[in-house]
Amino acid sequence: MRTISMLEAINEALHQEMERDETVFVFGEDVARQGGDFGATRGLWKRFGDKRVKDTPLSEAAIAGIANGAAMAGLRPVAEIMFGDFMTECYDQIVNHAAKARYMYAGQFKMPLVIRTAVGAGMRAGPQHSQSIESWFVNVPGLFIVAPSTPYDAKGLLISSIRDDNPVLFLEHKMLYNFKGEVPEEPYTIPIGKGEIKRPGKDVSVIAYMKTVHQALEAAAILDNEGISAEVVDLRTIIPYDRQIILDSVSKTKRAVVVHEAPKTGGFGAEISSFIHEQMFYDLEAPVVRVAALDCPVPFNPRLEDYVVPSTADIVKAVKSLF
Amino acid sequence: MRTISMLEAINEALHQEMERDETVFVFGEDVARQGGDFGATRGLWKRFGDKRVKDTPLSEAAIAGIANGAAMAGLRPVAEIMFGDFMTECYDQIVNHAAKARYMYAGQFKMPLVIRTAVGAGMRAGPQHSQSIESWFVNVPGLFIVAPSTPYDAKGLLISSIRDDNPVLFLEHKMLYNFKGEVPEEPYTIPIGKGEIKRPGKDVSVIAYMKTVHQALEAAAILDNEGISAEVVDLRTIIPYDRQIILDSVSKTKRAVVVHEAPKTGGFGAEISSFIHEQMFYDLEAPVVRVAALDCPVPFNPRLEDYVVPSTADIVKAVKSLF
Amino acid sequence: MALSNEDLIKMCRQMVYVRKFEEHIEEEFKAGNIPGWCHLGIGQEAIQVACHWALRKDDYYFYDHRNKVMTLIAGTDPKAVMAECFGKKTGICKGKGGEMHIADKSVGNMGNNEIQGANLAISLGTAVASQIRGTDQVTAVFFGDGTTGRGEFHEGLNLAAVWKLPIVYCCANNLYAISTPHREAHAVEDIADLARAYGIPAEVVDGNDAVAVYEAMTRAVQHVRSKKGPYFLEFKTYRWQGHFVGDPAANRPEEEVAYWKARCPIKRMKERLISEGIMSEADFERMSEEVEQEIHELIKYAHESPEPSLEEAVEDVYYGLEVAAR
Amino acid sequence: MALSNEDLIKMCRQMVYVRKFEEHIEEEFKAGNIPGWCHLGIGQEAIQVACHWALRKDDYYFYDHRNKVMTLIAGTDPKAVMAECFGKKTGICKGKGGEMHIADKSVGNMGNNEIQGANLAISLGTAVASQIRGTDQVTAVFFGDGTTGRGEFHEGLNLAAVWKLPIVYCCANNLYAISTPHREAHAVEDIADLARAYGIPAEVVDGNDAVAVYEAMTRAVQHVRSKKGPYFLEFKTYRWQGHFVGDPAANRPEEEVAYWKARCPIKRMKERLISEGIMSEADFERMSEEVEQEIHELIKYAHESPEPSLEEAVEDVYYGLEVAAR
Ligand SMILES: Cc1ncc(C[n+]2csc(CCOP(=O)(O)OP(=O)(O)O)c2C)c(N)n1
Ligand SMILES: Cc1ncc(C[n+]2csc(CCOP(=O)(O)OP(=O)(O)O)c2C)c(N)n1
Ligand SMILES: [Mg+2]
Ligand SMILES: [Mg+2]
Repeated sequence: MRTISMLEAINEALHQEMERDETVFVFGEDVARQGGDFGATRGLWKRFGDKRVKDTPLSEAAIAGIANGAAMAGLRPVAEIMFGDFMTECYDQIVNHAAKARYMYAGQFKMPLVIRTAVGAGMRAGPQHSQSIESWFVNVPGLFIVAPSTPYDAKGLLISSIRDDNPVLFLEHKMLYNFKGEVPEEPYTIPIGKGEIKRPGKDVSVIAYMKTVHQALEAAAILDNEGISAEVVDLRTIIPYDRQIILDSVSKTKRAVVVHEAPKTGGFGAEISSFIHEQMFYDLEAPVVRVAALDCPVPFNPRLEDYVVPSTADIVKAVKSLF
Repeated sequence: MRTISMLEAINEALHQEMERDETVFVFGEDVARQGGDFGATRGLWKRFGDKRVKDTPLSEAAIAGIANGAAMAGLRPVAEIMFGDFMTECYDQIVNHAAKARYMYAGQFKMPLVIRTAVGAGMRAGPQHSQSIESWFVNVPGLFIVAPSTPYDAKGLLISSIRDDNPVLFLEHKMLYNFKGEVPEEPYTIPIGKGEIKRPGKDVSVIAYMKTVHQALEAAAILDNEGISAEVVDLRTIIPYDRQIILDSVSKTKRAVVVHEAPKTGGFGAEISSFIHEQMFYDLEAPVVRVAALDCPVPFNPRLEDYVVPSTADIVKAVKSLF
Repeated sequence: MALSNEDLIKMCRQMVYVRKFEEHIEEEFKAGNIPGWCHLGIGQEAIQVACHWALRKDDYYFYDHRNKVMTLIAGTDPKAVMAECFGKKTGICKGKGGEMHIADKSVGNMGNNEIQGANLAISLGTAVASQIRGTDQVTAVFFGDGTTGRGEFHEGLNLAAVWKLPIVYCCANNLYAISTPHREAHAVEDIADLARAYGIPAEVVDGNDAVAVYEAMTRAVQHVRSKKGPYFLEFKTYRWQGHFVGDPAANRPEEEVAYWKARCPIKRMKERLISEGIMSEADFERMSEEVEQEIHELIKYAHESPEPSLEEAVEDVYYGLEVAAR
Repeated sequence: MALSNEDLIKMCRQMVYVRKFEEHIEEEFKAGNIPGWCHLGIGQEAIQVACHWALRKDDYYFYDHRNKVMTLIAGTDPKAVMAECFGKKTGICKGKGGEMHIADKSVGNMGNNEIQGANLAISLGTAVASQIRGTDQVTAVFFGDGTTGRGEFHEGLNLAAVWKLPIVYCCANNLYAISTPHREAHAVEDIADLARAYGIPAEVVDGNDAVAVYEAMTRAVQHVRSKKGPYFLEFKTYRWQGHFVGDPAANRPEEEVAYWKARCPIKRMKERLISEGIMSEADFERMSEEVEQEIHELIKYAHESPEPSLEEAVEDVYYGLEVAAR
């Protein structure tokens, strides 16, 4: 099969869904003329024109507002917020409207909108362009949060997100945009809310998403040499997270490590950790351990940045601490 | 000692700090002329005048912006955001500026600002005026989050928050505004980051904050009759939470329940639960259990509202499940 | 389209209807039968009623806390609105929204969202939808003077102007946001002047004169429906009561309140109809009593309506995904 | 205050200085010596330099991504700025901020916050501080045309106008926000017109003429310092390059770029000085070389500066509370 980057996979999904469904439209800052800051929307403007591919002013609240209103009117808006860090500027539209309109108006409205945004550290982009934002949104019932780690997952999950009738926050890790993998040319879907075992193992479950999945895989390879067989669980969706895949994996391995790039305190790893303890406390051989960023913003200096976010070595170390 | 309400305690703290330190000033929507939507700022305008007590337009981003800029310039701004639900509209100012200015500018600035806001369910105020908002902010290093449960704590903690050189999000539970308790007349401080045992016990630790502390106390009384001695730990500060008091309590009781009013999934209880498991897994007799709201918005209908948020009975049930 | 005598009578009746609807809500609220809060729009009936006469059934409407009764004029079953205020299962939002969250998709009411200003962003979306679909549907968004302080006011107006979106902005300038006088919170006396700066045609309208409101709204809608871009109306008006029932609104000068009560939109309409011989005092009394009866029925209905069942609390959180109950 | 010949020469030198400073950053960036991104303001030197001539040392300044070099004119040690771009420990923010986050409290630089528009809210706070303290300190906030799309633009200008805050708004309208032309994103051609709607005095200024910039800024600061409220300046200008180094800015017409390069602010100043006999071509060359040397020193300093130690990553998160390192 053909090998393409995650950026190309996202771009292809957008093309195919716009082709398939004329209620899909794309908008955001610099998405038309320039094809997006990272290039995810390249070609769409030429192909689908001004009406369905729109450059907006720097107006994040308006962008998310358009998504809300258009979804309520029955379209399938796909908005881009250039950096996840700027989701702060449309936080109200997501938390108080996208996530609640269906509920507070008692099911009268579907909210089939997608907000795509680039997240994560590694680009030496400093404290306001490098954040992991998922945990800002995990205590907001009504919202889905999708977080792919591979081009294949990104394409399938983006197509599912666009077709889904719930609001979806679609997270794209900047450091994965150029990551390549096999991706079918035809459109396909991956169910939201389903994780995937990216590497089977029997001694410990390493639960991760986005970039940390790849670090978990590296760690698993290292651990293998040391006689520890690690199973890598890629959640792929953060909300609703795949409880079953976690239970299945951990009931086999009896040990788990959760990894994410956001700071540890108050991060989403806490949810996974407490879920596992609540459900399988008596089966566990050791406590679930979180591997995460330090409790500080992401600094600009490359060495500091790399120090602050979790490394493969940190995962290896955490796993070993369980034996 | 004299008994006053939490609202009065807050009001007194504001008066005393404005009296003591002329760099303290208060502003927000309807805080001057009307004394705030709930009355927390009553009397300040008359006493301290236009310059230090200011009604603003409906401009939440500007309100938080003023707090940021004035703090950077060396004042001690105390802003009111009428409802915690509207913190969404100044989320950027808190997350990307208040919490990061000190760090990203390498310690050049202190950020001695306080944002007070009314949170929580129970007023039949519906989905957009009843939220528990703490977990939106717990993964944001650089920010303190204070959450008192009694008039005494509210006064002492508000004074500490105003005097502290970090940005503080000060949460006031609406259903506690009229809750009365003994409060000294003179100013005093309570250290931020220190919890308090609100009721000692030996069989189980019930860890709570704000309104749920009172429910935990009710539950403890009920449990007592059934021969279970519950220790009620009031965190009082959410970030940085008092790790020591938790360790001390749970190493004695070997069982813990965490209670909050926010939805369970992704709520702050997950942090406490995973912390306890990480630290004391081998000492625990049972898994830490979270008691929280259902994973939905807060509905308007009173019966539904009461059903959605955790009840005293839910705490009792959770505690019993550990034995 | 000029209003016929019949139209004027009907309009007058609608104004009486929404007034009485709210008066009864107030009464029920004070009696402890309605939970939460009540924001009454008494004094603003001309806007609440007449604007709708210039709109079409398939248009999109965004109201706010002050104007929820507009949905009655749009065509929502009044029983369902009253029941919603009571939080009952038969409410238009099944008791989950309450008076602050009344939407009725079937009539184009997209929800009176209670984060002030948010609808100024959301309304862009329905307008974009009309544009993408190529329909001539108009989006009408209603908000108060205070709400123009919010950032979304700017983001919304700017985008609406650049993209020539089909939006009629209807600002009810009732001089206050809760306790704060418009003048002390806003740099402009006439908000319309701010709208004009974006190149949006704007009018200041006597918001207590139903016919003037209707005529201005007709001009606005015509402009917008013919795809010339947004239009802005500022209605000068006044709310007679506090921000919500129970708010004494103590800071407002008594003379000011008296001045505006004298300019009651219903009295105005009634006097006009009587002086033009379209209606007699007795006709008006008869009509008022009729309305009174109708509202009584609504109240009765609301009282007798069942509460939602507890499981409904976790319904409609997601589409196609269940949330666990207790 | 009229500018003396000496002043003009110094201004010219400063413009050359900031230009060369950025040219060298570009070179270093392309050579891989600078991490992250680089946003260059080449072409906007008249604004960057001349504005400061009208400000006072104890005023508050808020810059943006395009104008970080202004801090050099404000008086920040150039070594510390260069080192910050390199992310070194000797940087003004110890390498934690990078070129997007340069603050220098000691000179009044309150940080070039990289959430566009945020400074339009934060700058209200320093202005309120001046007002509360009763000082005549001015707050000057610098931002681009694109940033005026943000809601904080409105919240900020409205409040500044109502409260008569001592703020000079300095908008560098360089016709684009990244790839998006101003005209396609904004309802107004002259942003100054929008400012006027709030009752804020506003001027449109040739942003490539340092003397015009200085004069306008002087008027603005005088107005603001005398407590008459905010003032708004819109500088028409152009950035020569893409949004950041590496951005081809392919969508901009070549003629447009050429037109603006011909209106280079440095060339303009130089020609003026030469034609008025204040400076010779040779003087200029000599000065340029001198500056070139100085910048070389800075680059050398930055290269030789140490990296921060790893533990510094967790310093300064809180005041008085330590964060655990690995
Ligand atoms: C974002 C936000 N800020 C504040 C509030 C609280 N609030 C509700 S209504 C209101 C005043 C609104 O004034 P205006 O728009 O003039 O409408 P009016 O009540 O006068 O009809 C305020 C401050 C809110 N609901 N949302
Ligand atoms: C809130 C926010 N939205 C978007 C961005 C990304 N961004 C950075 S600069 C920029 C363009 C700014 O344009 P303008 O204000 O005209 O300044 P210029 O770059 O032209 O000098 C954008 C969209 C951001 N940093 N913050
Ligand atoms: Mg009003
Ligand atoms: Mg620009």
